Amino acid sequence: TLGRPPAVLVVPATIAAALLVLPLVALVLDTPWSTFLEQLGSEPVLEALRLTAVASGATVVACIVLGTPLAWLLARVDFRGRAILRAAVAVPLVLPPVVAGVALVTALGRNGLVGPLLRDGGITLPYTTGAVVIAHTFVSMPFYVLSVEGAMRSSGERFDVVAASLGATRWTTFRRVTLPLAMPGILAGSVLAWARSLGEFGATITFAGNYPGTTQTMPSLIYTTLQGDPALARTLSMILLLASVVILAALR
Amino acid sequence: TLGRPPAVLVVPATIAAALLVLPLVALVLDTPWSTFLEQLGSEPVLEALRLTAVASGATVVACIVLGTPLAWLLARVDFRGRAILRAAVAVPLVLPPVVAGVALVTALGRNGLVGPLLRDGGITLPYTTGAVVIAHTFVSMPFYVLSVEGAMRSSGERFDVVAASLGATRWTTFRRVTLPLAMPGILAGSVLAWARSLGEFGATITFAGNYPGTTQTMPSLIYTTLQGDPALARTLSMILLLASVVILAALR
Amino acid sequence: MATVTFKKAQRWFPGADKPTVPGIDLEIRDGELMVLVGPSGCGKSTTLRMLAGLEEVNEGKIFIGDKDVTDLPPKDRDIAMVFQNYALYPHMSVADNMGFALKMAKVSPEERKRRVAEAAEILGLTEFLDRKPKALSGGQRQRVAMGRAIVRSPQVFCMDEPLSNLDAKMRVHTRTDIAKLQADLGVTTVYVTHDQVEAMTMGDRVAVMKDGDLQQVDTPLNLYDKPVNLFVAGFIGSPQMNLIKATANNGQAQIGHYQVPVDPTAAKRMEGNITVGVRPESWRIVSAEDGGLPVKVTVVEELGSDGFVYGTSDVEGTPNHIIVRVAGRDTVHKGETIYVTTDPQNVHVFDTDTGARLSE
Amino acid sequence: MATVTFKKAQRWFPGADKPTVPGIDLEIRDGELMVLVGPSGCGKSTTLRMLAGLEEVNEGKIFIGDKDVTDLPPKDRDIAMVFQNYALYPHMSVADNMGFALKMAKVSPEERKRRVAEAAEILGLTEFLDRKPKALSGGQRQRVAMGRAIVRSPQVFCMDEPLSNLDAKMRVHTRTDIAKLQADLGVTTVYVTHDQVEAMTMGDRVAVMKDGDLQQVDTPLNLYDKPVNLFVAGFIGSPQMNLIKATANNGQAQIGHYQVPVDPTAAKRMEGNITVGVRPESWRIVSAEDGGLPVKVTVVEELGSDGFVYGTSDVEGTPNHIIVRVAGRDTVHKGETIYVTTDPQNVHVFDTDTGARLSE
Repeated sequence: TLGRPPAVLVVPATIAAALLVLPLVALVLDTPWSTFLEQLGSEPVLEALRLTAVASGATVVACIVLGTPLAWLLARVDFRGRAILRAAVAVPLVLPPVVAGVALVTALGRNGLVGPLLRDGGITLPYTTGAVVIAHTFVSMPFYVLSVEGAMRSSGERFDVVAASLGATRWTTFRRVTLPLAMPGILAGSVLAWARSLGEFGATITFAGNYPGTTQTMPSLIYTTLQGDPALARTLSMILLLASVVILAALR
Repeated sequence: TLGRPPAVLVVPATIAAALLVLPLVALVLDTPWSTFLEQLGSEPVLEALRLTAVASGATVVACIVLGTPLAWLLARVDFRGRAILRAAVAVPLVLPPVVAGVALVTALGRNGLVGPLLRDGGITLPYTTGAVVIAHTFVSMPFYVLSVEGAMRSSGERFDVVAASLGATRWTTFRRVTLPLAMPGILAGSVLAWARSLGEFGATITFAGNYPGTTQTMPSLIYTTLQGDPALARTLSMILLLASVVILAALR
Repeated sequence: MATVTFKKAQRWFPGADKPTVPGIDLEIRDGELMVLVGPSGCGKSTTLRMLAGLEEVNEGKIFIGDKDVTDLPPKDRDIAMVFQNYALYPHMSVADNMGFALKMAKVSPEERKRRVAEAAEILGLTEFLDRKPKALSGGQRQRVAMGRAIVRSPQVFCMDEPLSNLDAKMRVHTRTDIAKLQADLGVTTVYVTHDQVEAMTMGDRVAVMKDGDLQQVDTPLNLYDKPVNLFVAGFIGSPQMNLIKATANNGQAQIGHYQVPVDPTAAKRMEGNITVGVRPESWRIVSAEDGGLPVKVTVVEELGSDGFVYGTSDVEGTPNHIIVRVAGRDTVHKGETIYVTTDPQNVHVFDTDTGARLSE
Repeated sequence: MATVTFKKAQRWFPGADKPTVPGIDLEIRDGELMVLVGPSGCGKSTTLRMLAGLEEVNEGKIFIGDKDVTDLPPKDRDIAMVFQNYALYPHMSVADNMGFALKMAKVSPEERKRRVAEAAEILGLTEFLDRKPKALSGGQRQRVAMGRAIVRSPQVFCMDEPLSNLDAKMRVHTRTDIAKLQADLGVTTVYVTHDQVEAMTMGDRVAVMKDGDLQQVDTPLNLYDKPVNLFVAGFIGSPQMNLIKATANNGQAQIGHYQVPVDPTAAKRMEGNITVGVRPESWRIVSAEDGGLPVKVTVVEELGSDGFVYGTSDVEGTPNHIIVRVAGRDTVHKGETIYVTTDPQNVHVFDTDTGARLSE
């Protein structure tokens, strides 16, 4: 009831909306729906689907197991260097994925900082599925940690303080109070990490390569397929678009 | 003063922190600092730097000009389909970049939905710098719009209501009240959009390709360089890492 | 300056199963300060927002003076709003905040400056004109919000809980300031609050609302002395009026063995289940032999200026909580039983089922 | 149950340029309800948190009974906290919230159930035991928070503004409930609030704090009747005590032409610039000839039970704001000038420079 929106705002807003929505609509319209399921049956597609599922699943598990304690530490413990660590954790959020890949090669590659150490221990990472999981975890974990840390901060220390005043140890407080209260953040963070992992392309192709069966995830396969078989590329893209819509719905 | 943090939390937190920090440290240590400036002087590097600057600058301008009105519409005007439009705007946030590229090809490519229309109008997009800007805008604008919409919502409608009750038209209210109050969100959104644009790889290489001088931005160049000249790749990565750190600092 | 008239004005939010305000009829006089008061969700803010043009009016009409404003946008209604959170523009100085309406009206800069300075003088804000709102205290911000409204010289002020962001002491202070200012300016004002003390102290008249309906529109003292129903009786006054269930029998009201003195009008009208209301300050402590209502004391609150005795009166198995205001100090102690009574003119009798007042 | 003793307990936040609490000395008796009251930032909450073990004690000691708890973690102090926002666990039922401390203490489920049921009975929460906190009203949540503390049977309750999230009516109701419960249980309680009405009505004794220092520790009525300094005089009581600048001359206190009646002790001690304090209810209205203090009436507030007259008394160029409580109705009107005086025993005389009390 404040009056009609002025055209000088409505027109550019419409252009912006069109730019964002049109490509999605085009993808939905041009997907070869009649041969959709049939196309999914081929060996390289199945392999990429399986690998994507495994890598993103392992990434989410790694985020929960390692990222939850890190989020707790950042939210609840006052230690020297906390501000710096919090900033460092956020860096991969804005770091270009290709740069993340280069950094991973530099650290864990054959001639990297700790790569020779790993090799001496019998572990070779680059161009393996393990490399895919590490690349995904590196780029996805910051989303998870910031989401969980935010949830822990917003629920506030007062719940912990009450638990302490009622006789609970710090570990009991974490299990019985902090963790259940941060559950919405943990779920949201897991979905975000999963989404980031599902779409990972730059860091993976740089650090782990693009080998069918071991490191070729869905985005890499789509990239590879687009020149030769654009219809298949659209089918595969459609699957990830659907996953994205599901993810967005889950986040609400 | 709630007691010492338990080891069962500190140990996994340390592993997580190491995983996130180590690759960054490795990159900093292994960058060939002695030849840093010299390496930047080569023609392909300068071209990629120039192209990245132009594309990300144009992207930010496009976000501000088109995204601000869209954010206002989503935050302030109650129209049918607002919830759907808001969800659609968020899709590119979680959409894998490669899929974004495929969607752009499907819509604007030579044989795409509106590609022929554009060609009849004398515009060819794929594999041009224009395509790079459109790809960057598509993936960056959601960050901008959500940031500005959030700022406009959190400042709240009450400021607009007061302006209306004091005799201001809707357009005057937008200029004199809404826009200045949303300025922190506009700045943060611009920085986010710029960061996303700077690191864009998947959508660009899929939609616009990887041609030196027209579509080869920094991430594409780094990807191309890593196999042949890893030292140069690290130097270029280092530049983007520094940009990321600057971006993070700006966001605080 | 003008009257304000609501004619069966209705607001029904889309999708709600009943109207928030089913249809309000209210006439506010020129220059009057009318307070809308009620518990949260009673529709008082919605009513104010309809007047300001911020909520659609689904049925009925609203007039400011003789002008039908029902369908006018807010900017054309010649009103000024003051909000709970003030909504001062943080990017503008105090002077620019106060002059905003004049800028919108394309008043010349000199004239604007003059009128802002004038209002700042009245409100004691002259020395703060160049500051940003965040450099002010809560009370000062409140005054800037008032100033922004005053400078417009509107026909009607619309104030939505303008004191609720202030602390208790500041609130007491500011409510007298606003009441004085409004009286001096003589601008018709509609003031919304949930606080009955503000309503009592500020309003020329007070409109008590509940569930979207007006319960009583009257002067503060009439609301206090002659509440028309149980809701108004319980809502106005703090500590609240003692409301005790009783039975009427041949013009006698009985609470257990205690016979309540009632006025003749009530004696004639009352029947069956009634509720008897007595304000805490209307009780007198009497001796056991004088046949008062027995009250077992549970807590004694000494405020310095007054004391309040809280107790229970066990009648027919249902304990009634009784509050008695006492003047002296240290006269009543926890655990004692005291006997209280009152006089017919201080007893409010209500029908328990309809809630309607039966006393004169 | 135990005493609580602060011995020069200090809290200095890292990086602050002065201590928040420089060193507090306070003895709280076994079973006593001690209220810490003061404006925000006075260090009252910090003092409570030191007792609870949530803030480090930088110097000095704190004892609960004979036990030095200065360096014990909160879980080993045998205290229970009740917070302003309750901090009920939203993922647990009311019963699990209340039984949390017993679970931590590894009390058997049967015993736990019994003790929770017992506390729920006392607090009237029996029917809500299976609900989640979000399904409760504000007042019920407050009682669950109380119950969680009670079930622990601690030596000391620490309550940090437990009523400030309730609305005005609920607050009046709940404060008598808490005071009664505390008296029945007899558990030593430290209660922090910024609201002087809560302090007056609930405390066995009240400690008034300002800038980290105790100003006065006394019973509520002593604080009201004999405030030791200007701060306490202005802080306790609402509306606040009239504090008027005056000059002392040979045992006479003058405000303009008005000679203030003062008690002999004050008459002997006072000199130079003094401040005279009179509570609003201690004024008497007299006729002009009787030589009272002239007050020009600006606002009259009729609350129904009482009235307050706000006015200014123009003396030596500086207007003093004067508040007078009047009993009758409609006796004083805006714009009139009334004359007020009082009696020596109702006059508080303070040294204007040091703030110290000079009256008896």
